[in-house]
Amino acid sequence: MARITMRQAITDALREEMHRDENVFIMGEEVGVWGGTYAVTRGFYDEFGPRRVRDTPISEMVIGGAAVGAAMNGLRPVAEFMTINFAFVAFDAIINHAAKLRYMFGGQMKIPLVFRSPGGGGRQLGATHSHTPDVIFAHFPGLKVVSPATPYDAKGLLKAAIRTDDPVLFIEHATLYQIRGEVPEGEYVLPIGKSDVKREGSDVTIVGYAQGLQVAMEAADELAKEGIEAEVVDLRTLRPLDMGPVIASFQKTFRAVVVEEGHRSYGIGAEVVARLQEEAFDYIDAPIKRVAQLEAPLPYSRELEQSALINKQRVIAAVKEIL
Amino acid sequence: MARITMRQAITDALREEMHRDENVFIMGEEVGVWGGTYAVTRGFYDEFGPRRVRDTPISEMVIGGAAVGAAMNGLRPVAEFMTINFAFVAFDAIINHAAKLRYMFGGQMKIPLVFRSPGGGGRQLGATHSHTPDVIFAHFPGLKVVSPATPYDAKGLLKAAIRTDDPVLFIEHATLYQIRGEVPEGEYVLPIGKSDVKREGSDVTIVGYAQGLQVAMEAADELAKEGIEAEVVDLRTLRPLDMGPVIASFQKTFRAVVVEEGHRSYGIGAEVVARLQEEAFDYIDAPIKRVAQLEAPLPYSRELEQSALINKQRVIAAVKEIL
Amino acid sequence: MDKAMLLEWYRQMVLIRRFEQKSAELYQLGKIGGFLHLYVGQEAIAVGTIAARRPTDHIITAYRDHGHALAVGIETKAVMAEMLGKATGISKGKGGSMHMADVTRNFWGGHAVVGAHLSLAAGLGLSESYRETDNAALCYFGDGATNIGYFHESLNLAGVWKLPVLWICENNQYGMGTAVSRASAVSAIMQKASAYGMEGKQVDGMNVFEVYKATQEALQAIREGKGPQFLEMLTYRYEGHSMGDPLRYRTKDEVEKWREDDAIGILERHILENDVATKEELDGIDHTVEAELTEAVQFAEESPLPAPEELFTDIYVED
Amino acid sequence: MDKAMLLEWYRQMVLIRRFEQKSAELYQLGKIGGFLHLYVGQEAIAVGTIAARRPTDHIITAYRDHGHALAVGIETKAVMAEMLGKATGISKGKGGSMHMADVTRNFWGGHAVVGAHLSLAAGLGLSESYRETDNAALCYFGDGATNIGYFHESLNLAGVWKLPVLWICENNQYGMGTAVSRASAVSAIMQKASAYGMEGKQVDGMNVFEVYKATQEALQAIREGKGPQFLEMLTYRYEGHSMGDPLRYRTKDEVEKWREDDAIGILERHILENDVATKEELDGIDHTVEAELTEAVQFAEESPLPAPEELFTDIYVED
Ligand SMILES: Cc1ncc(C[n+]2csc(CCOP(=O)(O)OP(=O)(O)O)c2C)c(N)n1
Ligand SMILES: Cc1ncc(C[n+]2csc(CCOP(=O)(O)OP(=O)(O)O)c2C)c(N)n1
Ligand SMILES: [Mg+2]
Ligand SMILES: [Mg+2]
Repeated sequence: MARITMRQAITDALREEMHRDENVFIMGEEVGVWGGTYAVTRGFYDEFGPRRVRDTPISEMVIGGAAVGAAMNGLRPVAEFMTINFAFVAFDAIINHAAKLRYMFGGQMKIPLVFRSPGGGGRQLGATHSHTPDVIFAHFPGLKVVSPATPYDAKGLLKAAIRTDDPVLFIEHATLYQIRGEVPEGEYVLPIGKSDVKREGSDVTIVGYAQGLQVAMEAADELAKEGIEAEVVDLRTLRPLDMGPVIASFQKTFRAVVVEEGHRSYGIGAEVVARLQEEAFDYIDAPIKRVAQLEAPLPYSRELEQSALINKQRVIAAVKEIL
Repeated sequence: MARITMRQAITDALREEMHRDENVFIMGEEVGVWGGTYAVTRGFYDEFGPRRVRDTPISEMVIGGAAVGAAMNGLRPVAEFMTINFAFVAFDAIINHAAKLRYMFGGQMKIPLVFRSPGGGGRQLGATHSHTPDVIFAHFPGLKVVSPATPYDAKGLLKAAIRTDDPVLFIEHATLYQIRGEVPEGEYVLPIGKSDVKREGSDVTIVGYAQGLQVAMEAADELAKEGIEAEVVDLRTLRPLDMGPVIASFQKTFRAVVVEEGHRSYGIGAEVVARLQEEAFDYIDAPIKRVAQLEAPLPYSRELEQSALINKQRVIAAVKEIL
Repeated sequence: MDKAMLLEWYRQMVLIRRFEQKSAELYQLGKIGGFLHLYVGQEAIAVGTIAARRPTDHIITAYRDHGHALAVGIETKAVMAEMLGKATGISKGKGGSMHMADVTRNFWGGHAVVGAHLSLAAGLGLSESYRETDNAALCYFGDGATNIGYFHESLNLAGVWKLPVLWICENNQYGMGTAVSRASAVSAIMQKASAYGMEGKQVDGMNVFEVYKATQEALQAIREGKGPQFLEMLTYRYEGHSMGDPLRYRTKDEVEKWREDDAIGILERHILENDVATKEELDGIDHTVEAELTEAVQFAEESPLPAPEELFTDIYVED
Repeated sequence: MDKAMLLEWYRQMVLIRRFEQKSAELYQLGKIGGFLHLYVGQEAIAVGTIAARRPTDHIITAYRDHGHALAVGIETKAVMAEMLGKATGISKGKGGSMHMADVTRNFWGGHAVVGAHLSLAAGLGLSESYRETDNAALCYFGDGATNIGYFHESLNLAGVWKLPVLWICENNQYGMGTAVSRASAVSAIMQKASAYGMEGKQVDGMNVFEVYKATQEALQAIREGKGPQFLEMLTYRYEGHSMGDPLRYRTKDEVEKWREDDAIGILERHILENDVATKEELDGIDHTVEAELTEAVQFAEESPLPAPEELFTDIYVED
């Protein structure tokens, strides 16, 4: 198997789906001539032409809404928000239109679209450009929210997202574009809505996704050196949230830490904790810990920004507190 | 003390603050000539004139942004989003501007504004117009989020919101406009960021806010008839979240139910549960329950919509499950 | 224009008006909930524009949508059942007054977030442009909606990409209680079109003939590849914005003035003065409409509510 | 225009250009992080417009903001320290390159969400209108920003409320890699102004004299109560959109063509041809600027990082 970057895995998924289905097309700011701000669609403009790789004006509301309109009528848009921060501008299009129309019209419409968007902090972009706001999209029924942590998952889940008849927000943590992982040559599709055990262990359960998963894995490696075997579960999909593997692991370990890059309060971790205590109450031996972004907007200055973000030390410390 | 409606309490708070401080003004759709869609600013246009009671075009982005700009320069706007659903259109202005500018510019600016907005479901308005999305605003540091449950709190907290130098989102549950409660004659201001025990009891703690608090109180009344004494804690402010009274109560009752009108997944209740199990772990005797909106967009048809919403029966059932 | 067509227009316009009046009654009785926005006064626009479309052209509008729903030919009883939140409603009772749609008729719904559906219309246009058809999308919106960002972004995108969208502003002089001049920096809405490379044209929206003609021409231009077109229909809503409007913002005189040029009146006069049909024929139509409406209300009232499990259907295609 | 003024313009323009070039170096060295957008080529606009403002007029711009920061008179070292994320930076190191502000100078910052700050500018204008002063707000934005909803809503509000805002579009021909004609339905941005009841005027943005004059006139009109004004400054950025731009969207020839009309060159030629000052005097200014810059970099490098507890300050005024 080839070890490719997550960027490449995403590019491959997009290209394969574009070839497979004439109804799939890409729209967004700088996806064409520029080749994608994060170079994900490099070469696509030449390969597929301006009809299928569409540079839009800077207008996130209509990027969101036009994707919905095109999807209603049978196309399969992959619309990109240059970063998830700009999806704020399109919040109404995403939450009130992509996610609600099918229901509101009694199932008359399908909205088979994917909103792709790089997200995350840690790149010194300042408070408005550094959000990991995944939870606020995952809160609403009607949307599916996927955020992969590995090249393998990214490829298989993006292909699934393009093929499902439901609207999917696909959040790519920009820091992960460079990470490498094994990806098989042939075609494969992974199920949306399935959590995945990324590492087995019996001492503690660490739950994460996207960048949080990577940090969890680093922490698990360190802990293993000290003889602590962490089981790491990757949520992969935030809505629908698959607690099955998390609960199964927890019933083995009785202890858990949830890791996420977004803010702690009202974050992803809160829901995981609430569900664990609802659904596996009898297995709780120690407080379930959350490791998340500190409660401050992210500042520009590098060290200060880093101090707010998650890292393996914080995960290790949390694990040790409950062992 | 007079028993007045929550609508009246809010109207009074606005009027008093308008008289007190020339820098306070109102802007929003239909706040002037029409008198406010929910009649909250009825008569204000005649009383204060078009300079201080400003009808805006239908343009939520600039309602949000212009309020921020005016606040930066020393005014104290009270900007209304006709309903919280339309705040989605202004999400960037609220979260990325009102809430972040002070931080991003190293404290150079104050943003003393209030965004007022009626919210909530249960009025047969369909999926896009029935959100109780409070949690997604409470997720972000930089904003204060208040949502009162009684006329007394509404008046005192709105006055505090207008006087604080920080941006406040003040969410008024539209169903509560009609409820009545005692409000003292004279001037008073309540602290933002303080939860409040609304009913004492020792058997179980019910946590709620806004419409959820009212439902919690109804449930507590019923339970009392059966000899179950619930302590009811009103969060009142969602950010900053004051867990003190919740924990104190829980340490007495060892059992809790959290009630909220918004969706359950990634909702307000999840955070309350997570904090309780972090901060009062040794007191947990039974799973902490959440009563919230079912995981579906709200439909138009009355009975169907009601079936998704919280009610006292669901709270009572949850309490009985853990007693 | 042949007789059948004119009588059909008349029938539709009367049906819409009577449907709205009936709905107002049912709302007062508490049988219709939520918000109810009546189309009374604006009938010529839905009828005249939709008469000019091909069935493969798309229709999308705002929450004031019963007129369009009836004009595209949804059965009256399915519209009425939706108003009453019944399982037999066109949106299964999940949408209500503001959210009628019939995808089989390329009617993509009423939409209640002001301006948002303009972006959906751009997407509908995009889908046809992508497939290289000569179908168009007709998108209706109010004067007030032209002030929101969605309007700007949608018209600009249509302009840059030459999307086959016919933008139809139903300028009924007010967005809720706000007169055009108090909300828009320019009072002639058509002027806004030029910022998107469109010409824009004002049309007497009370005159179904003018509406029909302007729509035909605009659709023709779109099909010839001239890009999106913009029509400003001058009209008036006789009733309040929605039920419960305190109506503080306009005078009775103003309403009366507009009522004199009533859309149905203009058409009726044309029919009678040109001997297209007799008063008796028109009365006959009125009666048919009345009967249809009575039947629709009865159907709606007798229809079952959505089953409780419907709460969880239609959220996703794949669960 | 007196000599001191022209030399001051020259000094500012050279300072901005050299500041940008220095910043690019520091970025390559990894001393500046995040996104860095250079203002090289557009200097005449910040300098010419800000020269025409009164100190009580407000300034607000986008992320390409160092030029404006220097032109309003923030100390070079405070700007440079911000670039390096230091505690001595004008935004305490919390804002970085894109987020310079100096409230004491009525400079309300660089803002990085495209278009959003136009709504803030409307609010600044509103605050002055509310207080019935004759101060104005100068709001700068790119050609690309005119396509977003914020632009529309902000200009419309300014139009309806007659807010004292001078809208200044720095049309540098591209929004990132997208040429104006590929993103905007009309290629002359000034045309958009008419949809908001403003006239709009195109100005040679490379010529500081024209910029200054047009700004003066526009501000005069605003102070006379004529409502908001709109200027489209035609200009060009010589460098990429930000560091790391693959520059696939334009030709070297095009860049060269624009460089021939360089803003600093035009001013320099004017000064020398009209004997305002000698080449030596200008060289002297160049040297002063160089020294100032060296000092600023040194100051920035030697300045402390923000203290760790700064993470939690400035979130709220009242905790
Ligand atoms: C984004 C948004 N803001 C506000 C509202 C509330 N609202 C509903 S209809 C309306 C007035 C719209 O006026 P116009 O576009 O002229 O249409 P008309 O009702 O006159 O047909 C307003 C403000 C809304 N539904 N959506
Ligand atoms: C809402 C939003 N969408 C997208 C971006 C990404 N972005 C940053 S700058 C830019 C181009 C802006 O072009 P223009 O307005 O012409 O200004 P210029 O960079 O040419 O000065 C884009 C697309 C953003 N910052 N905000
Ligand atoms: Mg209207
Ligand atoms: Mg530009």
